[in-house]
Amino acid sequence: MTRHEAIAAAIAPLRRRDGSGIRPGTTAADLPAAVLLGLPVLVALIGPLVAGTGEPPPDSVALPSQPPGAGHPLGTDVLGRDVLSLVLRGGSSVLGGTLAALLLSYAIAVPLGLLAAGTRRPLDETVMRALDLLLALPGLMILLTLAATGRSSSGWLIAVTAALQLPYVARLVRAAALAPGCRTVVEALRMQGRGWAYIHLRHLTRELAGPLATDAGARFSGVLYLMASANFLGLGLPSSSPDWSVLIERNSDALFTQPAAVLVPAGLLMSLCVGGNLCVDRALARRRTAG
Amino acid sequence: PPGDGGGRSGRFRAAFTAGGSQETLDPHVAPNFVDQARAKALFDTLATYNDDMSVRGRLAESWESDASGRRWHIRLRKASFHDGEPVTAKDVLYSYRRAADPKTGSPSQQLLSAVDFGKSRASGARELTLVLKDPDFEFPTAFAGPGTEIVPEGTTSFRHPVGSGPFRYASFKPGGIAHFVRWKGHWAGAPRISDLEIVPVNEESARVNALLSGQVQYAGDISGSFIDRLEHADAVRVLTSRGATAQQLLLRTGRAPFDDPKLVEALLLGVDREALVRVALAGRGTVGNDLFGKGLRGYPAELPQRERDVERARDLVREAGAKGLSFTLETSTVDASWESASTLIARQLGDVGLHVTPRKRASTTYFSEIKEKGVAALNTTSTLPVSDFLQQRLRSGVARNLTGFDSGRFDELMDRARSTREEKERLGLLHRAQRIARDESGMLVWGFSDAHDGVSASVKGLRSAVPNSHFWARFDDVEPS
Amino acid sequence: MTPPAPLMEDRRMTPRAPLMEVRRLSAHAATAARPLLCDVSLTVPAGRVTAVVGPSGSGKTTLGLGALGASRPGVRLQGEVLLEGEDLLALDEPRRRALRSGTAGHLAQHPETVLDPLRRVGRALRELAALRQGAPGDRSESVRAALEAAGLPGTEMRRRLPHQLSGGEQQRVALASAVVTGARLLVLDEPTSGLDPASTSALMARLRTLADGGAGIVLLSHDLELVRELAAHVTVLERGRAVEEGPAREVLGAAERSMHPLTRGLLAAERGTVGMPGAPGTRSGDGPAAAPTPPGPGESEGVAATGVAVRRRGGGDLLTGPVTLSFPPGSTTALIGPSGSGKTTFARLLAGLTRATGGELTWDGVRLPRRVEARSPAQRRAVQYVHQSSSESFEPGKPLLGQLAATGRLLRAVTPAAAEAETRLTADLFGLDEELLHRTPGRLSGGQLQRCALVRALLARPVLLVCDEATSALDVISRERVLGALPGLLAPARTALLFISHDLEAVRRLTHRVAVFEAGRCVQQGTVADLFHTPADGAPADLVRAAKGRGRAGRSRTGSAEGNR
Amino acid sequence: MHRYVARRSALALGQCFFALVVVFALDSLVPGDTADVLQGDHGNPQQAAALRDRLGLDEPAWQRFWHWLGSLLAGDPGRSLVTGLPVGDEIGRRLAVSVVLALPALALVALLAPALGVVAGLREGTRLDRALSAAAVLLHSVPEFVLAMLLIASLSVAAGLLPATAAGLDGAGLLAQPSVLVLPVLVLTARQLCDLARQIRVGVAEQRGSAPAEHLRLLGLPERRVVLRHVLPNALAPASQQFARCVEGLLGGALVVESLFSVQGVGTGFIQAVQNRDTPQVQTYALLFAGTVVVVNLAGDLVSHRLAPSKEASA
Ligand SMILES: Nc1ncnc2c1ncn2[C@@H]1O[C@H](COP(=O)(O)OP(=O)(O)OP(=O)(O)O)[C@@H](O)[C@H]1O
Ligand SMILES: Nc1ncnc2c1ncn2[C@@H]1O[C@H](COP(=O)(O)OP(=O)(O)OP(=O)(O)O)[C@@H](O)[C@H]1O
Ligand SMILES: [Mg+2]
Ligand SMILES: [Mg+2]
Repeated sequence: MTRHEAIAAAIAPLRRRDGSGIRPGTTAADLPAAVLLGLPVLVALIGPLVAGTGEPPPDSVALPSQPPGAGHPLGTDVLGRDVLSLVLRGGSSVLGGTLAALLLSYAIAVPLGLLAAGTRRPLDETVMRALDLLLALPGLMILLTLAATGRSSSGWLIAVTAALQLPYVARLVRAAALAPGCRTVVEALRMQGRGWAYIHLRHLTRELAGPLATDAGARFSGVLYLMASANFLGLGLPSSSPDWSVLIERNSDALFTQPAAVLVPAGLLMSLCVGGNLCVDRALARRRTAG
Repeated sequence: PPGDGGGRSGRFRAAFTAGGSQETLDPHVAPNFVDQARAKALFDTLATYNDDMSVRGRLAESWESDASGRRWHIRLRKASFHDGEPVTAKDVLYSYRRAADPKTGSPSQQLLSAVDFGKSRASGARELTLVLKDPDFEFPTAFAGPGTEIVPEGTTSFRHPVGSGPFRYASFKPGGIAHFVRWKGHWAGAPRISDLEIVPVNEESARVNALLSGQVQYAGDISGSFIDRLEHADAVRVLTSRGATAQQLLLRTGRAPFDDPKLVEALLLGVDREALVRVALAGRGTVGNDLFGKGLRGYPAELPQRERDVERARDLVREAGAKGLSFTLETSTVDASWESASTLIARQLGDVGLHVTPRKRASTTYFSEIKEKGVAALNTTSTLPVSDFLQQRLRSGVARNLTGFDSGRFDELMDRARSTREEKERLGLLHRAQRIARDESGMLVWGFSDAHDGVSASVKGLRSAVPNSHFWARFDDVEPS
Repeated sequence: MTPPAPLMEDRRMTPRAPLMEVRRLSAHAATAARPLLCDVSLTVPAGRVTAVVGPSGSGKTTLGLGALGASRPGVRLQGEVLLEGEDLLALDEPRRRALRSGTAGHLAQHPETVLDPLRRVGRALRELAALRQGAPGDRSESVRAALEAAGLPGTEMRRRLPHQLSGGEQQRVALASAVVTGARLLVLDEPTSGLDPASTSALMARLRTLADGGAGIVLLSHDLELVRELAAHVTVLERGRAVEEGPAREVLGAAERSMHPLTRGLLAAERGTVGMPGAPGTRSGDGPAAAPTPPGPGESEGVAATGVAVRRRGGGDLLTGPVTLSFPPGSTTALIGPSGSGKTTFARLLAGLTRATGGELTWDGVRLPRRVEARSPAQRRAVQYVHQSSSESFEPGKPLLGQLAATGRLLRAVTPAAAEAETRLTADLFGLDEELLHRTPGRLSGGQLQRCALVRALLARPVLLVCDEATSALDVISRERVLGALPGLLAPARTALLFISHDLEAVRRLTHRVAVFEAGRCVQQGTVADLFHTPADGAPADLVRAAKGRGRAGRSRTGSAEGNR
Repeated sequence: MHRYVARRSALALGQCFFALVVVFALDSLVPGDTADVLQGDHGNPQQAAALRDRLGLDEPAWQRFWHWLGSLLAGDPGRSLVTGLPVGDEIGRRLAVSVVLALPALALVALLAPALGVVAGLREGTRLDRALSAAAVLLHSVPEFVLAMLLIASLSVAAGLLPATAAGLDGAGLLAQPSVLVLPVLVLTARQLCDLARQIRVGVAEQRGSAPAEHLRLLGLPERRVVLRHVLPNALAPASQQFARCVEGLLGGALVVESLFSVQGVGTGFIQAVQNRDTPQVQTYALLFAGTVVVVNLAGDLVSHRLAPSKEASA
């Protein structure tokens, strides 16, 4: 009915006053964001090639938490390992693990949220209330139970971390998809015989790109540190792993005596988050002006 | 405001970890440091431990045994409780009986259960005789054990506890601050500070920050990297007691694969104790020689240090047919150094052809879990008298023998030692028993870690001491500045 | 009326000072080869209606926005726009807005998109009223007056959210929001496109009163009747150029007297004698559509609705019904009725977009699922619906050709190439250049998009085609083309047509049978001729009267226009 | 509406019950029990047996659960296995602390997030927006402990301006000494604030160019009013859900902050209860969290229901 058209107005392709909008296309303003994003990714990808992936021999172990000095440009960590080589080797697992957990949660939560935002009220209630249940369970409890019952592989950790994100993402998707879900264009596509997958996954996810991308940017660091602290409970990666987030957690007590062991990996992760988010912002803004 | 309540007002605040505490002022249920510190302030014991864990009198003026080592005669000094009543022999009997009752849950229950209370008598207001079930010339160590504090006869509630210690109860909320005030009538003289507050602060970094910012004057139990930070701070002093905690690797000798003595020996030779001390303890500790109680009375200091021998260890592994054997090493966050220790041990044993995977268990239930599960586990023991330790941890069949060590020769030597009156001879027997344990018990003591407490630089009167010993948390000696 | 009395006097005293003047305004889009507007000038004196007419896509909307110093994204303006002597284009945005504030009002071509979906009508209007009126009492009064001026009397509307309004009601609420500020300059883009004849006449009268009260009105419309009735001056636009201008009665007086072929074309189209050469499928003559041949043996019975009704969730009825209507193959049915009578609701119900709460839909006697998601591709193909706000029914950012051709591919399994060829052909019948089809929806005018939506639905070769106000955004020439081409396009598949419209002329020409809705009920059903000769009491009678009234007004236009000035 | 609320409330009870069952099941999957915890590395089998007997741990698990549930329905959540004190008192004390901490944080988030989100969203793409966004993301991605430690080291330890911890203070104590709250509230706010502000920012950026906004501008409404009356409400509708997340996050998830500042709140309380295997406490906390989540979500749903038009007009 007409309400669909009216709601459409709220989310309608967004018009911008002439001249006030930013210019589309790549500009110099993109550069810092790209550098911030690129640096950690580069370290993660190329680092292992430079540093080699093997563990250093045990007799090369130095005193723990030593400040930068000869032989150790970034000092040593609490296990007496060279921070530089750890940092070079520890990027891929953190990126891989976090991305895997994020992707998994989005892969499940987005369709669930869209399903809930669909026209079937009972389905909506069932999905959302079931996810609420997940929300009501203390995540820590689940992690502890996993650790205590020996299900401590990375796979489990990724699965549980992803599961813990589900309700949040699904709610966001549902809320954002509710209004566009009854847009005139969606109705027109339905009538045109477009399938569920096309309408939801292509059209609506495009509509949802803004809130979702923003959410993913923020969620990235949340998942990162959740997984790191789970590592600490004995889940997922061993605490001796060079993984950046594990390094941060592991060396947290030495923040003041050997700051490099915390701040270098944390800096790389922060640079990744900031760079990633800024790039997302730019991309969204560009899409808006172009649309 | 920060720094408020420093020594000037005579108030002293001490921060301790309190996680898992039962939050009661019952001194007989005192498993944690914070409980012990509170008990030490409110109550007295018959005796305390010197730094080497020898016993010295406190409420007990003197004690002696008959020739059999079964009957112990004790004389109390003149002292009174906070309510003015004198401390009597009856109070001692009541307290000991209570602590010996398994329902109470005292850490010294085992020690005191040696007493036959049916036969023990008070022979005067300040004299009593304890009759033991078996002869034991090392029994006086029980007088200083934690959880043996003397409470007035008939005490069942500790809501407003009455003790004979240097401080009186003022207020306490479970989980909150325990506030005690100086008791002028203490037999050793009144404490110099007027108020003592014991503050629970679980997170180590919070304790350090509270100390650095002057919110507290004392922060107990500080480990690892925070020491470095405190050592560089001007306003703070670190009290370090050397070698306070024995760091062990326990191997289940009763279970495969460690039922093969060759493999046990291979491990003893395969571990690099020095590297462990250097890295896992950050050099803050001393190398262990697979025996408990370095530097304590009864420790066989003359034994040569065991060194790493990778070649020999590898051969032994091969002989035991265990090349490439993998097993898990139980570990936890109970001790700050275990994380690194387990990683390092795994790597060191990798060199001798064993594949070790550390497996982390929940800290609170760790000890009960390793009783049942696993073949190799890390463990710590804080300072105790050597004979108590041997008696409680290594005799065959005792509850806390976690390695399954079962040696008739060892048990016999221990029995002979306990019933030997002559101290030198007794210690000689203990030495012999320990030699056996060192090779066969499956307990690999790789090091002794230092214990650290932080105090404000302005605080005088506190010295470093191992937990359980007399001078540890002795806040009645603190001088107001 | 809205403008306060003293102002009225002011304006009356200086009738010659133009309220607004557009001088040599050009508009360029980076993506378009030729300018959207080229050196167009326009003078809007106070107290007069100045009209701009022209075929769909000629630049009316662009000019209307430009007259307020605004433009759509991607469009640059050049020239001068003087509002009360100040050049809007030379000012920065806040100053421009300050100047417009309380002075200018705008009615967008697609009013449904400009209403804030979260705010109730009354509150939204009150806020705009505050631009002029300080005291809360005065604001309420302005809101009341504005709603009344827009033809929505009573307080009931104020509590509604925009999505609870019908298309025509939205149109009128948007109009109210344009006049509630007490604006002296009104730019009205197709103000009558969603209105029934009765409302149109009422609106005409009210606009006249507004103009008399001193307001300057820019009327962008394809409704020549309306323009003749109201405007003193008219500009004819073609492809962004002003091809003719002058007093309305002269320019739009008689085809013979007009200077420019376009104007002549417009006038001819209005009279139904199309002179557009080479437009295939055009059908002249103004007689009513022929009765459909009854379904032959073995032929399908088509789609039918039996006793359908729609109840609102919170209670209350949208479609009081129950409505029973059947659409045999080849039949043409018109659905008319005053704005808000439930036409769109019924149409959406057929399409499965609004769920019926009672009754049944059948196709060839087989039940049709109530929700479009539950329908099979064949069932979806069977009933096609063209939205009332068809311009919103396209995916932004994707070229139209692909979007339109998808229907053929998806519903009839035609190869992509064939589907595109078919699309081009049909589009061409409706006067849409192939070049337009390669653009994205944001770059087309309202009328162009409306025709695209119709093309898309037709490509399905449906059993029943439901057109909700499918010609409302079209100028007379385009409308003529569409009306002419439609029967030919429906014939091959013997598609039944349900034509919802306020344009009784189109209804008469296109359809054979008519159903009249009033307040959610079907109050009369019968042939078009029956309706015109013996309308039932109530809505049917009103409609017929209004239509005839307008016709008369049109015929005596010269006199009335002169009488006004 | 009333029917909806009634139905959701009934569902909420079911959800809480389900959460309790799952938490209990998880709890019983974990090896060891309170007796093990209390004994630590000392104690012996006799003591353990005596303790289990006293705590009633020798009863089968499900029986304990039903007993607990029964007494809960009678209004008594039981006694802590570890301290022997009434669970209600203990959790109530900690809840008071958490609320004292969470309310100012919530207020800050509620005020600052829209402000920052609007400022950045309206100036999307400008240097100011980029700076604000970068700062927000940076704050969000700094590990909380690093932020807290740096703040403490600079503001408390070095400058002596603010207390470093809230050691030993209960709810009333915190209120009496508000300076203690400053740092924990700051750290707590930082993360949630960034989350919410960024969501509002996209909303605003999308809405400020929407057709209704443009229409209001054409009618000459000043930008301030366009933003306040149109852009903000439309951008906030989705953010109301995010705000609900915030409340949960502040009440339960403030773990790191609570332990770093030694705040005796429900976050650390819950962890301790779980670690101590203190079943009655764990269950009561689970009920508290589940209840909070359910209520906050219900509130969030009702608010967005009010703010945004309903999904379907017809049934
Ligand atoms: N969600 C809703 N809530 C309340 N009333 C509604 C809702 N949707 C539509 N209406 C009302 O239902 C009636 C029928 O609307 P409908 O759109 O079917 O009218 P219409 O005949 O198509 O009118 P128009 O010619 O103006 O398009 C109108 O009065 C409208 O205000
Ligand atoms: N961004 C753009 N890029 C290219 N062409 C555009 C753009 N915007 C509009 N146009 C074209 O400009 C022309 C004028 O559009 P406008 O909307 O002003 O027409 P109109 O006269 O209002 O038509 P209608 O009566 O159909 O509403 C149309 O042909 C349209 O396709
Ligand atoms: Mg137009
Ligand atoms: Mg309609």
